[in-house]
Amino acid sequence: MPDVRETPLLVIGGGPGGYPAALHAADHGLKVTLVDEGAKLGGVCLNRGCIPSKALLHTAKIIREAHEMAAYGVTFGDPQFDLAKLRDFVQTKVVSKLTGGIGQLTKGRGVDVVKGRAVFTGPNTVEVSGDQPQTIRFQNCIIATGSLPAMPKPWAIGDDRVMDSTGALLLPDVPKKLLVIGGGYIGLEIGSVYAALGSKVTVVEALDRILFMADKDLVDPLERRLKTEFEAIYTNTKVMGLEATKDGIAVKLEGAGVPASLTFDRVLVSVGRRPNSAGLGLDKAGVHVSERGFIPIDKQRRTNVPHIFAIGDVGEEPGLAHKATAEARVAVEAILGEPAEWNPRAIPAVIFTDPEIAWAGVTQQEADKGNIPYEALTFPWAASGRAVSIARTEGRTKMLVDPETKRILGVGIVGAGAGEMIAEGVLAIEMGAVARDVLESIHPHPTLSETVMESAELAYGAATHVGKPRKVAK
Amino acid sequence: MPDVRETPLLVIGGGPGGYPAALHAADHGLKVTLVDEGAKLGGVCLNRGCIPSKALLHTAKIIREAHEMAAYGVTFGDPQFDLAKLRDFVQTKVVSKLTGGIGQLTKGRGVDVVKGRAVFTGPNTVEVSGDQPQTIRFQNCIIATGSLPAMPKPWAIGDDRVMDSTGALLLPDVPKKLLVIGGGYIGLEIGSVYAALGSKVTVVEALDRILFMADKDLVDPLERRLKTEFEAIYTNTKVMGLEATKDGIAVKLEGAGVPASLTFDRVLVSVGRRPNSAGLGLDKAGVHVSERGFIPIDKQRRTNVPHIFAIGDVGEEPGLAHKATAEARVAVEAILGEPAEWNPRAIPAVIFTDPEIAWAGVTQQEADKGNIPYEALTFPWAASGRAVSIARTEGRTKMLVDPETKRILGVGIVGAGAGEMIAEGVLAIEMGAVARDVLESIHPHPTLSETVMESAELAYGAATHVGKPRKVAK
Amino acid sequence: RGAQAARSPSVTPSNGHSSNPQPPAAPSVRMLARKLGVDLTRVHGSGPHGRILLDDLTPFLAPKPSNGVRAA
Ligand SMILES: Cc1cc2nc3c(=O)[nH]c(=O)nc-3n(C[C@H](O)[C@H](O)[C@H](O)COP(=O)(O)OP(=O)(O)OC[C@H]3O[C@@H](n4cnc5c(N)ncnc54)[C@H](O)[C@@H]3O)c2cc1C
Ligand SMILES: Cc1cc2nc3c(=O)[nH]c(=O)nc-3n(C[C@H](O)[C@H](O)[C@H](O)COP(=O)(O)OP(=O)(O)OC[C@H]3O[C@@H](n4cnc5c(N)ncnc54)[C@H](O)[C@@H]3O)c2cc1C
Repeated sequence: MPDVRETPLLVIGGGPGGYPAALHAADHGLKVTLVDEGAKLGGVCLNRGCIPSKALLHTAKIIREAHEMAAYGVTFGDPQFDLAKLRDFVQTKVVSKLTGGIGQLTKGRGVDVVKGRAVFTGPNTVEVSGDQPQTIRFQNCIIATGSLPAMPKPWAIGDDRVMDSTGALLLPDVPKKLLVIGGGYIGLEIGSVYAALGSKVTVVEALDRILFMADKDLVDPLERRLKTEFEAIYTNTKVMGLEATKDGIAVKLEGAGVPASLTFDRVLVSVGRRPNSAGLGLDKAGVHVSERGFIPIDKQRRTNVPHIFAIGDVGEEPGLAHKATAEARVAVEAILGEPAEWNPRAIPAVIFTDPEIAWAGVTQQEADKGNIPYEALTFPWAASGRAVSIARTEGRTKMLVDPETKRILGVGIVGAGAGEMIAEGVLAIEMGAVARDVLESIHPHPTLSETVMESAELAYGAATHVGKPRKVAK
Repeated sequence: MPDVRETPLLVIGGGPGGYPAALHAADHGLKVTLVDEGAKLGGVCLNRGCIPSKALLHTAKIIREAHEMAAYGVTFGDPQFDLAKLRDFVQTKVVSKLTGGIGQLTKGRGVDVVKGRAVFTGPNTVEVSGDQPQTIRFQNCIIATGSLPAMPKPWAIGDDRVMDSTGALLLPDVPKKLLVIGGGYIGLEIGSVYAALGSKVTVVEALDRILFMADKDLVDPLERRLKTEFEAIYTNTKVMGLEATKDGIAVKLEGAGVPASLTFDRVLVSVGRRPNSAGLGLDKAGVHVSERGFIPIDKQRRTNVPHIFAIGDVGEEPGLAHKATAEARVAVEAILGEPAEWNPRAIPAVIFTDPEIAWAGVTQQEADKGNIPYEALTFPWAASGRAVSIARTEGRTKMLVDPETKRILGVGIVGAGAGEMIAEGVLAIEMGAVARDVLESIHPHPTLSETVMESAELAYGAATHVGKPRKVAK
Repeated sequence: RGAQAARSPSVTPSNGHSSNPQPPAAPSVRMLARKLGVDLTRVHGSGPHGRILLDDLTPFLAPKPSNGVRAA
């Protein structure tokens, strides 16, 4: 007969939403129980998402950079790959090291970690199945069960050459020809890795361009580069069917000027993720779920049941690890009775391709749609000393400011290292900075961060390194 | 007989102080004459400083990274160097491209550029010698003549194997053994380049540690790494003499446990820079000069002669390109009659070694010396998912906050990419941000910028990824 | 988000009061203050932690006769 455990706070899910919630609550003296059904804490992000993908992307970047050094008079032999070693690096030296670290952190903070699957049996109880079956009775609960890769039925043909992101990140081999279905960031990131390792990568996207949520002018430089690294990028194209054959996965395509059928050694399906809310017994707890499976929440991340909260991918979009972690703080503070509120002015998004794309605050297409008045100030990296000296002049830095006050509404960057650079943009937006604040903040020379400063300069007429102001008023 | 030219604003020197001053003034409708004696505009920074050094450091970084990929299962052959091609890349594709760009910018803005050496003949006139000899009569003048490498007399033995930074950046060859005299940033940066190309590099520093102006805890990780890449780093050591021999430059050393004499194929003297104010005729203009050769200036960058200004290395320390450019704006605005004032709260400093070191605002050693109360919050990169996934866990991010208000006083970072990351620190300090402002600004995952956020978290007790708060109160 | 009820249990209290002579104000605010000839050390900041905002300088702008709403 299962144990019964009492806990002031139950957290379901040990990903970047759940484990920081547990740690944060413990730091404030709350007794916390954290349940996760995975073999290792860390959720999707650490085990099969952000972290393994970025370790591999780092490898891919260096492979490309070493290759490009030929233009500088430095030539390396063609790289030799030891896939087993690369896998071991990613899984052991990176993933296990980090998930182990989270184990230590939860232990050090006195969080009770229970391994198993939790299912609600009432508004204050869950039943945990698995190695440590038990009933847990909680006063407050945070649901952080995350999301799962979407795998449309017709493509689930039961052949392991058809992979989702989880499978692809395990690097089973380097297929000669890889098809990536879906031109979102996950598909492009993983596609870049395989391309660097030697696969011929084809991307199929149903919409008229890849990365539709990013401003087109930021996607253009990436797309141009990917077109040289990938075999093909087919937009406005639909996958009509997959079939397993001896020679590979035969794929039927439909799109103008696109071959009707192609065969690939492997296929990565990356067409989105769906919230992980089914089978959780939410009805037993009285927690509402939207048609698409998201759990509706308020500004404190509270569900319709006041003592049950939801954070991370299972709650609201965007499905991003740092959003989940930031929500964790809000939910915990709400539980502690503090006046917490979810109201970020800028949630950064980063696409870790090469070049990277990053943005925060209002995007230009959002401003256009929402009739938000703005000036768009774009600084081309060709005018950056740093970009020239690392031969990466394809980048651009764009700032959206209010035409009257010059308050910074949004920042978008495409270029090497954009993902680190966007932090300044987030801070500027959160602080309510105007362009002059950024332009008078001295940026070190020679760095790419100067492009942020110079884009701010454009708000007042001209930037040092741009002859004619490039400004779009709207 | 030389021409006489009249100009509302004369700028002497076309480096990162002078050319932005000229552009900025022109953008505001001032007629500007810019005199520079160099073959190409851009000053030290573009021609023989920041830019060529960073292009070479980028090369060095990729050479090291490619080598380190072996741990990930990716091996390259040993790199082959084509020095002529590398030189051409740096000098043509980078330096000339950028200096040419400045030529275009000055032209586009209608700045009159005069090639030649300007010497004051009175408070409103200079005499220009060179290809375009002439007298220029000005209403206002900005002196931006920069600085020169210091070459102590006894070491100027007239042998071209003894180089200053200018010579070393021309990459005459890759010496088997290179001695770097001076453990400042220029010596260590250039030393790193030669080490990556295959030289055995020895560094001699008279003080008890390298990079004395940076906090020791930020230098430690770099020093540890350099000790594996360099042949030796001798601190507390004096160079007693250089002698040219057939086998190389014989160097006499004095220091505990240091060989009394060693022979090197080349020697780089990098013991500082001195302001370029001699022979300028400043006495004729009535402009004061300090004993060390700096031109004293006020908050508007005005010399003792009200219509003559000085900016950049010839004025105040620190001698940094971005400081010169920021001063340019102040001086020009002062000339335009605006209430400009030099009052930055954070001038960032970056050392572009690998790892990089960067800081802004108050350093810990400055706070100690000045009895400024602070808490030092240090986040070790071993706890950063990004650092682990790129195998660069030696870094650390440190924030100094006011103990009462948690206002951010300083930020210091050592680690890969610190130079880009510091921009956020500068903005935070300039905006008067408190730690909570940074911690509640959502930083994208997984990036190194998260370490800035987590160091801010430590101000309030604990950070998500650090078990026990590491905090030093003072 | 107003959650600045600073919980800082383990902070060693320091003797000094926050002795920073530079009032917390963004560069844009400092510039406007210079333009208006306002000494920022005498301005009350209405932002979080007493940060001086552009709006805090409104009373120093050329007096607009009709609305005397915003006197500090
Ligand atoms: C390939 C890939 C790359 C990505 N890259 C990035 C990136 O670079 N940056 C970024 O911000 N985001 C990235 N993401 C998205 C990111 O992984 C998610 O946004 C993030 O993991 C969501 O965190 P979470 O805490 O909501 O849930 P998850 O990380 O999904 O974790 C949920 C956890 O809950 C557990 N769980 C679920 N149900 C139960 C139950 N009933 N009982 C017990 N345990 C349960 C699961 O086992 C899992 O461990 C990436 C995703 C993928 C797939
Ligand atoms: C190897 C090296 C690396 C460096 N790296 C960095 C770095 O990464 N980041 C950084 O911020 N700083 C760096 N610096 C320092 C940086 O180069 C200087 O701070 C910067 O160049 C100073 O700018 P300036 O405008 O004051 O003068 P300078 O750049 O020195 O330019 C002065 C110009 O004035 C001209 N001139 C002088 N006298 C006369 C005259 N009488 N008549 C006409 N023309 C005259 C000169 O020809 C020259 O072009 C580096 C320096 C060196 C040597």
